[in-house]
Amino acid sequence: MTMQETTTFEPLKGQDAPCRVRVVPDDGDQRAYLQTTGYLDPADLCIGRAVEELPRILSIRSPAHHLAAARLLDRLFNVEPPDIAKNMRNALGRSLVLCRHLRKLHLLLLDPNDPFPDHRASAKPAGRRAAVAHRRAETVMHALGLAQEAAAILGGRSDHPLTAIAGGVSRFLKDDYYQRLTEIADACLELVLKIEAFFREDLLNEGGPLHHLSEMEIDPVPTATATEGKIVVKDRSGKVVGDFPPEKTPEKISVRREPWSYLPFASLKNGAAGPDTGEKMPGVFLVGPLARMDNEAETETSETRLTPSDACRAMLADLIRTAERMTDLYKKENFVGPAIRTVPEKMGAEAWAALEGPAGLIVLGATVDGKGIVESIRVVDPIQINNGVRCRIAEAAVAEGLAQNRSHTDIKRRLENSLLLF
Amino acid sequence: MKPKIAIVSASGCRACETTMLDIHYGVSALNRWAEIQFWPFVLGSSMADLERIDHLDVCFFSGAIATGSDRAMAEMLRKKCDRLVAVGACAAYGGMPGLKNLKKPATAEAADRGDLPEELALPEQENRVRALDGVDGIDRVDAVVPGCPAPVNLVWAAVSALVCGGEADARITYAAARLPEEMVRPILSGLGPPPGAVFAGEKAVCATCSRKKEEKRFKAVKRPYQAYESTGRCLLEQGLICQGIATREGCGGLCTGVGVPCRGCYGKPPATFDPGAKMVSAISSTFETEKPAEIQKIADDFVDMTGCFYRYTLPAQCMLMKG
Amino acid sequence: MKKKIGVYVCQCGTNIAGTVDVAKIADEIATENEDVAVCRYYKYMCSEPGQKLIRDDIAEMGLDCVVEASCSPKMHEPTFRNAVSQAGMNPYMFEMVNIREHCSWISKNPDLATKKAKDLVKGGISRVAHHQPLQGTRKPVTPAALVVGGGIAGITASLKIANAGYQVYMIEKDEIIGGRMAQFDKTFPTLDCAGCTLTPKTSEVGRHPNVEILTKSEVAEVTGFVGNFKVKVRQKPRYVSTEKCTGCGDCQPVCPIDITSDFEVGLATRHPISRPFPQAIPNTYSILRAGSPPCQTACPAGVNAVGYMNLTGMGKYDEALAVVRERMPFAAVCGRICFHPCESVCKRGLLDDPLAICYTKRFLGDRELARGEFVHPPLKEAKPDKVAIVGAGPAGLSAAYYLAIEGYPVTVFEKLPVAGGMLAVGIPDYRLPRDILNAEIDNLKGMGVEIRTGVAFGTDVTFDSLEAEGYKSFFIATGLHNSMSLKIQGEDLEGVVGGTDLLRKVSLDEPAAIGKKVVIIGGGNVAIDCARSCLRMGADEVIVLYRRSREEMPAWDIEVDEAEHEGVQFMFLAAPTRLIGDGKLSRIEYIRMELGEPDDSGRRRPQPVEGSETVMDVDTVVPAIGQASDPDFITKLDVELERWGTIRAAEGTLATTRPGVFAGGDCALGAASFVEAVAHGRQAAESIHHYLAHGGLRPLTPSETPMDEAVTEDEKRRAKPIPRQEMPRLSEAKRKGNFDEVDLGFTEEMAAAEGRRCLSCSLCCQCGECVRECGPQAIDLRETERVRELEIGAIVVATGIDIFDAGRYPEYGHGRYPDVITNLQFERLCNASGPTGGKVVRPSDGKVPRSVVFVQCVGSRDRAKGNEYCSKVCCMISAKQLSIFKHHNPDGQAYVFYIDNRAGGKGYEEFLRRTIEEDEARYIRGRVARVFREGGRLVVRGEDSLAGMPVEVEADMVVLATGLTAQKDYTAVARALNLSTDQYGFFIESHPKLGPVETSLSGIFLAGGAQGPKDIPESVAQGGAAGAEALALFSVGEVEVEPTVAGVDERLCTGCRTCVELCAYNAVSFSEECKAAFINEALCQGCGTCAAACPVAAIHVQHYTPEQIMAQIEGILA
Amino acid sequence: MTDYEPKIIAFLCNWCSYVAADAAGVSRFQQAANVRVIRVFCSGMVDPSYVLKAFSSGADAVLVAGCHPGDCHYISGNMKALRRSFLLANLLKEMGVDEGRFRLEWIAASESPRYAEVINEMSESVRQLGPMH
Repeated sequence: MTMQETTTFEPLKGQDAPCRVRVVPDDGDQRAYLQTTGYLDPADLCIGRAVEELPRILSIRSPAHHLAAARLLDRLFNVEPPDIAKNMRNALGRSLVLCRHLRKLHLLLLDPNDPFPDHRASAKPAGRRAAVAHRRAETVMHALGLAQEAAAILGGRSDHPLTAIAGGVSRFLKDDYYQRLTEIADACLELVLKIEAFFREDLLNEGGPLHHLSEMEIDPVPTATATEGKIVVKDRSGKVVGDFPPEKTPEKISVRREPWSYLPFASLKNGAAGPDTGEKMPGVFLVGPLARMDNEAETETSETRLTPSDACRAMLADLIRTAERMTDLYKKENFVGPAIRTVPEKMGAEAWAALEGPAGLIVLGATVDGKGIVESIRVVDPIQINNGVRCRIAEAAVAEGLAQNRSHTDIKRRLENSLLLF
Repeated sequence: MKPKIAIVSASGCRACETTMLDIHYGVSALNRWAEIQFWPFVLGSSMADLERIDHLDVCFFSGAIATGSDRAMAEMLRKKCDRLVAVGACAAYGGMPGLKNLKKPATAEAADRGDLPEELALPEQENRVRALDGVDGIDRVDAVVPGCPAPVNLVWAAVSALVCGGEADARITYAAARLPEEMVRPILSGLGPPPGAVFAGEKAVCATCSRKKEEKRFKAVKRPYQAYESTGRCLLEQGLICQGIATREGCGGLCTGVGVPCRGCYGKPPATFDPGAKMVSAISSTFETEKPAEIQKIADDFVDMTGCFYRYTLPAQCMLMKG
Repeated sequence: MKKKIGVYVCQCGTNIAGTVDVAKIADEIATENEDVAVCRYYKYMCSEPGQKLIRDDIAEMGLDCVVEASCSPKMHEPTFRNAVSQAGMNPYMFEMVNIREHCSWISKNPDLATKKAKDLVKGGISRVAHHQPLQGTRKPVTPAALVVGGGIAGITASLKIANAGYQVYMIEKDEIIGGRMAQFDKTFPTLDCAGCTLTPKTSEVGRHPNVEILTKSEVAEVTGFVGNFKVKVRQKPRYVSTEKCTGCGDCQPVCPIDITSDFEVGLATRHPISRPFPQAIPNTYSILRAGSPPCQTACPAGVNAVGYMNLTGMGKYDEALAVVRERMPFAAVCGRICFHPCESVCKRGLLDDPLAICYTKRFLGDRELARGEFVHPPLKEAKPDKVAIVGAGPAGLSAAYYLAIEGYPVTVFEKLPVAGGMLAVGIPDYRLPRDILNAEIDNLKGMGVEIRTGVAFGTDVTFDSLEAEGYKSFFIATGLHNSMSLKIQGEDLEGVVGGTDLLRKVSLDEPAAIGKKVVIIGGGNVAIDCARSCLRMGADEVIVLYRRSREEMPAWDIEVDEAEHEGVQFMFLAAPTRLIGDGKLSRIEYIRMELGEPDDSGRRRPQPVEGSETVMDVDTVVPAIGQASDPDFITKLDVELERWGTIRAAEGTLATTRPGVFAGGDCALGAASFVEAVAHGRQAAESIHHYLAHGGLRPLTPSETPMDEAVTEDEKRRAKPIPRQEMPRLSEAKRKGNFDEVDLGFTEEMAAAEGRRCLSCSLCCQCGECVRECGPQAIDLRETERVRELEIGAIVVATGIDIFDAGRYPEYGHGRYPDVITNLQFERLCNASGPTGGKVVRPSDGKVPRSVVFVQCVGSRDRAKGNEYCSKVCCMISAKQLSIFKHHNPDGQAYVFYIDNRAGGKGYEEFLRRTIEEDEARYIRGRVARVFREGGRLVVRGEDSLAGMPVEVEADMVVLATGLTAQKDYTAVARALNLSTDQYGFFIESHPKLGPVETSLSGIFLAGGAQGPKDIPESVAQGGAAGAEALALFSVGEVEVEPTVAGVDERLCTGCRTCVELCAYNAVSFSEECKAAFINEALCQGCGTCAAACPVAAIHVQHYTPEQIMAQIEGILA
Repeated sequence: MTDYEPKIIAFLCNWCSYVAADAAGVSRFQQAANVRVIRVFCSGMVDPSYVLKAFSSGADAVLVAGCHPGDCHYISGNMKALRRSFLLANLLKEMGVDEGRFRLEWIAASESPRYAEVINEMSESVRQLGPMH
């Protein structure tokens, strides 16, 4: 692949928003731009709507936004949902984590040239390696199916959940669901352990097909998570440098747009996470499983480099932790109680809420007029935040690919796999 | 010879496309029935591949037409494939992205290009978000699977009807139970659905909604954040604005079953002209009072009717804002 | 599939072509849309050649549907629908576009009108493409007609229909048929007598076998549709049966009441029972009654006060007492102690003072007692079943009286040694002397009633023992003889005597130890009676303690005043708290009270004032705060009791929960009055009689509807200037120390004077004079209002006209000067059966007028008074009347102030010419400004616009030509029949030219003045036309009902039930089995309200489907 | 703006306002020629969808005319029209349709002068408002 004219890697498989990477000659050097070509601006959808509709409108950005918007409503009407409602929302959140990570892992495992091998029907021997790969994809899909069933029970449906409303949850669960939920939790834990095992031993290790993920690397960036409703920021080395309530978000996080991508970039305002290092895009920070992982420091990651395989390991760790929590949360007594909802009396004018979604930190802020109509909305979520990191990963992948003089499709595959994990 | 299919997503949240993935896993290997020629999300096939393909049998198109590239892809697919299926409310009626049209149609904001090299230019934003069905390049889609997101069973019914030629396994009977009579017979006999068929029921959501209906007497508007009986009586009769009475059924009363009012993601029933007008007509006719002052008070409690009645169908079915 | 459409545009002569370029539209339409097979225009499409064009095109080209652009569909849609159906096309494949009334006639701008017309035609074309062939359903027609109104128009219509052999029901509001024409003397222009032309017709209707006349009735409600109407008719009673009455007229002179006669337009009076004129149909008499008078409605026993007061006024005391005794057996007792609610509502009270109804009743009772007789209706033949009455109080005795008359052997059991109950032991002699009471009780014994005193029910006799003795039914009337306890400390001390016990002891002359200083607790009549009795028993100081203030005292004011005169002291806002004394009462402690919020009974609740206790020496304390029943007796009866311990007795029938046992009076009502107890006695007697004769409970008959309370002008005129008589009373001095009666009673002259003061506001006072006088016994004063339901095929509305109220022109002096009359009054003057027997004389002094001035257009052609139309007939009426006047006194001079002489009928102008030439009437063209009296004669000042100067004419009599207006009650008829009226109240015809007798409702027709002012020939013509319309319906025998009703598409209906609540005809219901709405086609009127509300558009009204209307909108705006 | 002729759709109830319209024509009351009449059997039959259809098909204003309360030939059809008019007016306002473009009037069969006056006054006020879109 030559250096002179621009090359495009388009379309990139498995990305949430439609995006492409354009590599442009920049006086002898190459510059790779990760461009998002289509973007749904939440302001278009939410401004003018009744505020209690936010959970169902924002759920199309990601299922977790549904829970974040419900918490926003609780703040707006300042009501505290009863415990069992909190449990049901947490339970739904857990299953959404599983759904999101397993979907990413499944896309990772898809065989580029034969994504849907049909071993049962075709007579010819598929070869041991293909069969093994298919069985692994099968287990991931099996786990994903179970997680989706749990999300459907708790949230009405797995993709755009419905049940989280102002002050709690919209209805009790039917009796036979409790027993089913406990079954799902146990099965998921068992599957997730199996998945983590074969990822660690067969795929990410030295000879594994996904080993290439550890070859490209970028220098670490500060991270942020939402813990107990506050936003905690850690610097590159993983030390907590500060936390602030969601209301302070506009002062701490700025959102700006670049001409070459419709997707805005969220970045920490200077000084928020250590001195400005003068990179191209200041204040880039990271949310998601990686951000959550540091504070437990279970797996060994070199804090000097940040590679997609670290992200993959973080995701697997996240899966295991969530599955364990599910086994003790999915019990009947957590979901049975007198009331599933405290009815709000009066309505405030403005509210902010933060939630740690599967993909990372989600911050929502909204102002409302007298009749309960949304006047303005501020959404800061992983899609915007990780945009900066994803641009750097794309540059690293292209640079490494060109350096090792790989073919176009090879670079494209690595690019897709690495972007998938952030 | 297996039919060649394409699965594509324009501007939207891709939930309908992941449903196709779930079908593959849940039902049986998709490529036993079809040869997937063009699926950017999973196969990474590019626009160049699309130009090379000369003929496709079926294309499952989801997402609304909001940017120039969406429109280009839609027009090319229309030319190349026999049957274009709009999957999900975005493709069928414009979906939630269509709410953007409520604002004054902003001229496509020219990104401040500055020194940007020409090849980094982004596809133009359309001045109005349009549904696939009825955009000027494409006169009529051949089939529609409504819903936001399109439910697995109806998507599977569409796939098995259009792709599997009726030999699919027993799952079709489950989906067929929800489809109207005229559609199921040709599907089962392998002819495929009649042109312009909508893979959903013909009645409104109330037909399959599990809640108890007593008498429609509308006393005052109740907002969903206020207290209401989450099981048992019909939500509209409790004063909540539930669009179930004027929305096509197919979901089986999923939202009302869970205790939240329906927001009309399956689009208007077949015989009506405009969902908003029908909601206004049905609810206001059953107002309890006949004194003008009291009627005015009740009517003023209805907030953001355009955003609520046309939430998923503004570009296609809101006759006054369609433009 | 493409439809072949034929488009036809009509020029309608110049009506359309004048402004709309029809040719341009025709060829533009032909070229522009391809599914128009042929597009023609023609001068008169509705003409035969025009329709032939359409029929030929359909035949030759096989058109699917036709669009006709011409006049209003309301005019010619039926014509063109027939044309297309003759050519074999379904009539509903036709669409009519109105380009005349809506385009050509309303605009002066040709191209705008043409543009609009073309748009409407395009709309029609795109609508007709969606039309479906429809077939109406055929329903049978009930061959019976209803004619509302008995005037000349109604009579003609009825005769036309009846002579064709169909049944006719004629409804007339008044007592006779004939309407306005019956009041006329002569009719113009032929001067033949109105009576002679009308009476043959009315008598023909009267005896026509197919016509049933319902007088004094009005339409209450009409349901159903053409050919299948259900009509509810409310008929007020005539009181005189039309079969028996021979019309002899003996009853009229004896009737004591005189009221102004509407028929004579206020010039003469009539008796409530009367017949307007000899040839009236129905030829029998009828009684006019305004309803139950206020006094009779207020009286619990329903005594006919108006009746017996008028009889007393005539000096017929025996008949008066008979009327009283119908509802009140003990006149003398009632006259003394009743609380007379009748006097507080008496209408005379609104003028000066109410009648002394109570005292007059006492006079009647005393007069009979003085003669020692006891007149009662003859006892009916004896009946075997014995009846036991427990308690000889007013309720028991009145039940005994009425049962005795029915012929039942009655035995009254009384625990006390004396009969009379509270009358004997509760009311002291100074109010009700013992001898009067005993006399009335002895009268009962005279009727065979056995009264056993000293027999306690429950101990000496019981239900079982009496049943064994053959008693079949029981009446419990034990009253309330125990006094309520104060529930305070020291109530059992010696010297504390219950209120009722004290009065009983006094009445039975038992020793009642009354000290020097007595304190009575309570504010009711019992407390006052105790106070006044103690004074008479030698107490020096009697103090009445009452916890509220004077206004709230339940006792009657006259009683409280008398007590004050006799020296009783009152201590208000005070209540006893403790009675102090060891064994014997010595002191009483009471506390000050203050009035707080009103309790649910409306009286302000007293609260004690802290620390205001005061103590007072006292010898005797008499608690009289309420009466209670004897607890152990009541519980042993094992009948269900009310909360306060009174017996539960059903409303009206007084039946208790034990079959055959009835209860009434205080023991069922709680502490109530004497007259209520008597009323209960009578009701119990009727129930027992019905129970013994038929078993079970008697049906309750509805009471007569009360009349309204406002005083009318007529009543004011009838009020004779007699002041209310004062009751003579014993002076205070003579009252001391004895129980002689205080009120001394009315003399005969005073009673008669009171009798003559009655206004007889209910018109007929049911005094019974006419009943006694009537030979064939045709009069039944008990008749009540009835509602009849009729099955009707066609309805003719001929309710006629009313006369403009000349009082709205005060400047003309009608009502102020007696000689200013309206032309209808003049007509009565000339009429032989009128008030003056046909002599035209001045109403003021009866002299023959020399000069008469006619004033035209009074209440017509006058926008200021709201009647802009011309009443058509008054010019000719005045001309006719002035010629009659000239016949009566040839040397008289007639003047007519007119604006334009309207003489449009046949022979009218010639007649008018003759009045001017032969009768030398001076016609002055101009309006009259004022009519005033000057020097004994009336002066009419007006202007003579031809001479251009004002003119004054002296006149002996002024006749105002008042215009014709709609009936005053037109809204009631319009609402009952669902007809629309114009702003004056005349009913709107379906089309002024083509459908003067039809209305927009098929099956309902108009005739005569109801549709607008007109003269007799026109009314008769319209009557005939309406009759013909009805006959057309009956001869066809069935009627095609429009198919434009609603239908539900089960495939789409979701069962959300939005439509079920909306239908005013509840034609929509939700059927559980097929889970969808169901519309009952017979009930559905096709209004489309449910179709518009259906959220899934599953309901369509045939021929008005959403698809069609949407297409029409699109077509118009394309 | 002078040659702008607004297009007004009028739904007239067959028993009252249509009769008034005919009577206005018969008595030659001069009226603006902008109003296109559609005859319906009752003002209760006018579905708000027809009003929206009229506006979306190019009408500049819509008039619904029915009988006075209490005079409705179908007892309470006009009351339903009254109930719908308030909510429909709010919906139209939200969609940017100016206030005066949708009107509900009671016109009795006998009030033909009032019918002409309503038509003229409405045409004039819509002419001021200008074209719909």
